[in-house]
Amino acid sequence: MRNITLSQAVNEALAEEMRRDSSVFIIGEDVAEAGTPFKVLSGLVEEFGTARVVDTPIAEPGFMGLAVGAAMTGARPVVDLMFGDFIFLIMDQLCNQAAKTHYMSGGKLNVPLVLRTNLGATRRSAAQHSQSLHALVAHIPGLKVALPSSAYEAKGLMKTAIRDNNPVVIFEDKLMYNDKATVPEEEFLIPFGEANIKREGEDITLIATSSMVQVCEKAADILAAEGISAEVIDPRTIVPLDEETLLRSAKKTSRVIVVDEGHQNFGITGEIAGRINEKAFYHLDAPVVRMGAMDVPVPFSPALEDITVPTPEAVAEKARLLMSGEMIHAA
Amino acid sequence: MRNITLSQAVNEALAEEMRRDSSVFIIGEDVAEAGTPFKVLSGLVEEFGTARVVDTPIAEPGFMGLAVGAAMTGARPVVDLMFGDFIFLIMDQLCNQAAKTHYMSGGKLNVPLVLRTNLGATRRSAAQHSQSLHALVAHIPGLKVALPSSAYEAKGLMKTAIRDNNPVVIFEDKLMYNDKATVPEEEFLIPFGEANIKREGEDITLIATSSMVQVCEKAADILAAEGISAEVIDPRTIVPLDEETLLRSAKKTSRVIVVDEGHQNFGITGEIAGRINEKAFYHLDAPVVRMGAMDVPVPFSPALEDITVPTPEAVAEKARLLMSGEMIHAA
Amino acid sequence: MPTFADNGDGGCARKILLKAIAKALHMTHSNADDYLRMYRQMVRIRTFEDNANQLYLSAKMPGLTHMYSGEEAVAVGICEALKTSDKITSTHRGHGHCVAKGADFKEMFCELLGKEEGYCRGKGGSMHIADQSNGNLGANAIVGGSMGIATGAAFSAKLLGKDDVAVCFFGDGATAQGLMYEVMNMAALWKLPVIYACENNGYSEYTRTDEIAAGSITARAEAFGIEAFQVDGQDVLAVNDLSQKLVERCRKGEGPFFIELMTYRYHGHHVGDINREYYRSKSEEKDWRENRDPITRFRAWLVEEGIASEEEIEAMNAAIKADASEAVEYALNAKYPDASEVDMHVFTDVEHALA
Amino acid sequence: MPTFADNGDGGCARKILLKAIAKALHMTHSNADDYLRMYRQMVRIRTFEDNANQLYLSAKMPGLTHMYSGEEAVAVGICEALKTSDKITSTHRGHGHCVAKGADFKEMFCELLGKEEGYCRGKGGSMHIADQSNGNLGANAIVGGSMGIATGAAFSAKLLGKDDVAVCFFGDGATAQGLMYEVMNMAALWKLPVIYACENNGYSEYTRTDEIAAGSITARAEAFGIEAFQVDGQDVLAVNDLSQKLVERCRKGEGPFFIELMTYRYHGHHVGDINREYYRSKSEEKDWRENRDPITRFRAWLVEEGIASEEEIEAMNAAIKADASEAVEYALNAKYPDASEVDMHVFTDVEHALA
Ligand SMILES: Cc1ncc(C[n+]2csc(CCOP(=O)(O)OP(=O)(O)O)c2C)c(N)n1
Ligand SMILES: Cc1ncc(C[n+]2csc(CCOP(=O)(O)OP(=O)(O)O)c2C)c(N)n1
Ligand SMILES: [Mg+2]
Ligand SMILES: [Mg+2]
Repeated sequence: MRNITLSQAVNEALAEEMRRDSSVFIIGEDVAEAGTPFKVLSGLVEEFGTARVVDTPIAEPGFMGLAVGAAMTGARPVVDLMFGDFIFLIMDQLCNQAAKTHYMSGGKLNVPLVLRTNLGATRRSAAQHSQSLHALVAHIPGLKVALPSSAYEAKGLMKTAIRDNNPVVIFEDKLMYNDKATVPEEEFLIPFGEANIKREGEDITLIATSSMVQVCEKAADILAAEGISAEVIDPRTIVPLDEETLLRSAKKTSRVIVVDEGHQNFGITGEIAGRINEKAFYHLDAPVVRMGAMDVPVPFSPALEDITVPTPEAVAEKARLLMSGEMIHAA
Repeated sequence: MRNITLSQAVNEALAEEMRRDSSVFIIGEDVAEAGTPFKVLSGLVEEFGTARVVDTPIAEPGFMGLAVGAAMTGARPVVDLMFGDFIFLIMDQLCNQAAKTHYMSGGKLNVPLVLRTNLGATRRSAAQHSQSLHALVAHIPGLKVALPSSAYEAKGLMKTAIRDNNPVVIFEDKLMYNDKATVPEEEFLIPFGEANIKREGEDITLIATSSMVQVCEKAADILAAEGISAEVIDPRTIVPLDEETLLRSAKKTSRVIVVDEGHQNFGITGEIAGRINEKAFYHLDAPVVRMGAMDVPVPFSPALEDITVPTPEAVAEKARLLMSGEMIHAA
Repeated sequence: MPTFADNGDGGCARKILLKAIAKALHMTHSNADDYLRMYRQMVRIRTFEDNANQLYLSAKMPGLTHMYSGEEAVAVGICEALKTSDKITSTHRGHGHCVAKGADFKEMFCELLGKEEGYCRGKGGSMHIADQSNGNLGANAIVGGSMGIATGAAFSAKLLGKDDVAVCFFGDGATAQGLMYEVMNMAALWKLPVIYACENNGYSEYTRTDEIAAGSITARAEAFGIEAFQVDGQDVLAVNDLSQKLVERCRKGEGPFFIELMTYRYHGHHVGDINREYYRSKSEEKDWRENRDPITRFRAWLVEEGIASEEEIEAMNAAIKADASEAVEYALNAKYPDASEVDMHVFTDVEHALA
Repeated sequence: MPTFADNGDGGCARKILLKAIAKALHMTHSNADDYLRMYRQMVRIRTFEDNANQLYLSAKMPGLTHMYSGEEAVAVGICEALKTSDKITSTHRGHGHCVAKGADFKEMFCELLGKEEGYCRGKGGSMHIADQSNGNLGANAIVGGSMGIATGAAFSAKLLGKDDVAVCFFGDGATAQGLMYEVMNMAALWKLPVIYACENNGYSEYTRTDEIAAGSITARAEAFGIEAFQVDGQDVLAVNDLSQKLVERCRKGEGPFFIELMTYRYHGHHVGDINREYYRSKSEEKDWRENRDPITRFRAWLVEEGIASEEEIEAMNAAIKADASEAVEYALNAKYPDASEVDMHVFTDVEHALA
């Protein structure tokens, strides 16, 4: 086993799948020679050529639409969307076209397409380059949504996504590109819809997505030092969602916090909390607590930006409150 | 007092506000002579002329962007988006620009803009003309979101929206345009963030938005006949959300169903259920139950379409279950 | 810009032109069967639409639909230049493209009525009818929504080394959508085998084209370095002749191309658009129907050229009518999809998405 | 298409041209102060950028930023033709537009450093800097994202009976965004007082313009019936002269217009883009810096024409440098916004959105 960065993991997944299947191609802005601004794709154009690593004009709706058509006719595009915030530009092609084609055609047309993009604030990139917009996509039937939380997941989920015959959206955490994790040399895939219990615990469940998995692991460390045993679960894909594993943990610990970097209002945490409340209600000692990003556009100033995202300390603090029963009085 | 249709109510609201403030204008496709395909705007171009009731080319991103700029420079656009499904086309201008401008400029630039569009299935219009996409918009900080449930609300909320200095999105139920309700002759506004208790009840709370308000009123009738007293609450705006009224009712009845026509997954019902669970947990006798539209693209065939949307019978059935305590065993 | 437009002199110069074209065609394309098939396909479209309209008027069809009547020469002229494996993308006004690309009446009517045997098992309906077996990637209810899809079909043909061509049908109104310029730019840069076919019927919904389109539509394509043509969309031979040439050139890697086809829709924007004098006059409609009908014209030419007799044509028309009635009858009696289908086909690999 | 491009003969014909333009300008625009102001503004931009780059290199500035150095004649030539109440929209490479439209160093540096006294109270930063008091509606981090906004500013001027003009700045890369064609169509149909100013610096990020733009950029505007011009963006007088004429014509209702300004960015795409030889050569960069610098050229002309002496110019430069250093110093010591500001300005009417 070796440690590689999330960037390298994505690169390897793409290279392996492109070697395996000549219908796979990458399309997006500055993906070829430049290897994207984050340099995630470096080297791919050298191996696969410009016919399969395709630099586009700055026309997100256009190349997304093109990818949908290519996917419908035998190719397997991996669309590179430079920042997750640009997803607003391609919503029509993604949600009105890609997501619905298989259904509207009564199962006759497929759209085997991967949209890779990113999420995550605290990079001092301000309101239009810092959003975590996975909730929008998860709301639309017909799209699968993966949120890798380390290099290991980034590789395994990407490979699964490329082989999936449905449109899949993968949000990588742009702050994690240089983070290393252990990733097997030999080939592996991570099936969709299987949550990963990152850390077992007895007293409280922390359900965390993407960037928030690290945050919750740190929170669990803090709590462990205080004698509170936290279980950390990463759903890995939110569509499909491994409800079973989440419910099992909720029933075991009877206390749950859901932590996600998307805006809290009308986001991921509401859905997950809603399901757990509904289906594990009588096992819960306290309400499911939700922690999303603050419901404000992401501010540029570091003094403000840092307080918009849940931190290990903030999660630990909420956990303590839940354990102490103070939530009861608040409610 | 007189009864007018929802269509007439919207028309009156626009006419009154356009008379009151010459910076208000309407922009969209076939809004002038045609008065929109739903004929909601008939007569306005005759009174206000084509400079203020502006027919556009079929270019939703373009006229939405134009409206944002007009709003930033002294005008008050009411953007007419023919079908709510087309909101995917304008997400960038709505969510990256309109929603964030005030914040990103540190409060210096305003975007007093109204986006009027619609929601609602069962019109046999299939997957790209039937969606209820208000959850997407509600997730984005900086946007207010109104969901009128009758002609009365349609008028009062529209007038408030036009006078608001923030971007406001109003989703009308396209199946309700010909439904009549009592609407005062004299001027009135409905403040944002004030839920309306449509019907008082003691045993169970039905929180319903837009089209689902009528559905829940009918469900309440069914339940009343069986001796179950249901309270029906219409939040009217989901951003801002009148949490207080919802929580008060939840605490009173101790049983809640949230009913909304958007897709259930990652939609409105999760947020509302999440908040009630979190803040009224110890008052609830059963988990908050969520009923959204089925998580499938809207099918064309009437045989399929009708079963994708909550009906009075389905709501009543869930309510019975909740009352009988069977949810307990299910959980 | 080469112009194949009708000069509107009422027929004389036109006939001479048609003959010249016909002669030219006879050389490469000597079989009268091709002409008869084109005629037949145009009549099939018209007949399909007449039946669909009747289904609407008699309240037997759910929802609304958009009639292609009047524009038949466009779909047929182009699709007759294509192979089955060539791809098309279609529009909200899509029945004509669907028929022209080879679809059957039965599955089409079933789809319009939301029945299980429809091309899309009733899930798509008129606005989403697709027929992937004949290369029709589907109608689209988002105006301009298929421009990327068609361009992508051309992209994959090139990537995968197929010689398929893609044709993107869209209306004059759709030229206002920015997506068109984005994908034309890419198609031009990468020399993709795609033909952008703009059906300029003079209106987008209730608005005249000149009120919503500044400048010149063909010049917009030319500005991206794309060769653009304007052609009389009521003249099936002119359309077909041009299409054959461009399709061939596409296969040789000389694409993309742009065609503006001047045409007219006889009905309202959709079947419910009855009182439309506020946006266009009855006399204008009458003029197009009486003096520029693509079927009437082509029929006269077929007879004049001795390719078919009046009797043969009447027999063909009658057979098509009978076919259509039978298909309508079949569709009316066909069954709706079972309720359990509602959550099928959300994903390819999940039988029931909500199970 | 009228062409004002540099013919690249190294100066001789150019000098004659400049003199002719200058003569023409002297007639309408007799005051040397205008020239000096233009010079001053160009130097202010360059100086601002040098300081911003330094702040980045010394890790004192949060995030990344995009330098305008090399393109000064574009922003200054255009903005000097505008009134304060005229509007501009700017880009990710927006410091130049902001300075040219009248902004102060102090508030700008404070914004770049995320301080409370910044133009946007630190909430926007470099990519969203706006200065509504001078008609700058803001930089935009969505490439092409401001095209609707500028067009809308022109629309509201017309609607509200103001004679303001709007200028939309954008890069060559942004011409790939469909939004541009959508709003140009509307601007042309409705004769809006807007000028689309395409800063063609030859690259979008790490890609050459000819690899991402098919055909002709000006022809694209012309296809919508919009008069389009190409001008040497390194020649502030040529830019200003053309801009003055077009702004006047806009005020008379003769807009919209399109200008393609041929220019160059000296730095990388952003401050972090250091090793860029894989996409452009050092010699190309050197050539532009040494032979086409807008400030060097204009300075030589000012001296040659006797409008300013070398000493006066050096004094001006030094004063600007001192100003900038002072502003940087001020900004470095200024305070960050209080944490309580984080949920302010989400809505106009709610003090704290999350209270
Ligand atoms: C994105 C989008 N905007 C608006 C509509 C509503 N609409 C349906 S058809 C149509 C007019 C289309 O005109 P054109 O492209 O000329 O096609 P035609 O109907 O004339 O065949 C409009 C505005 C839509 N379906 N999609
Ligand atoms: C919609 C969108 N796509 C991509 C980007 C990333 N990006 C930022 S600047 C840029 C290049 C812009 O090129 P151009 O318009 O020529 O402006 P220049 O940087 O040359 O001034 C790109 C691709 C973005 N910010 N927004
Ligand atoms: Mg049309
Ligand atoms: Mg550039």
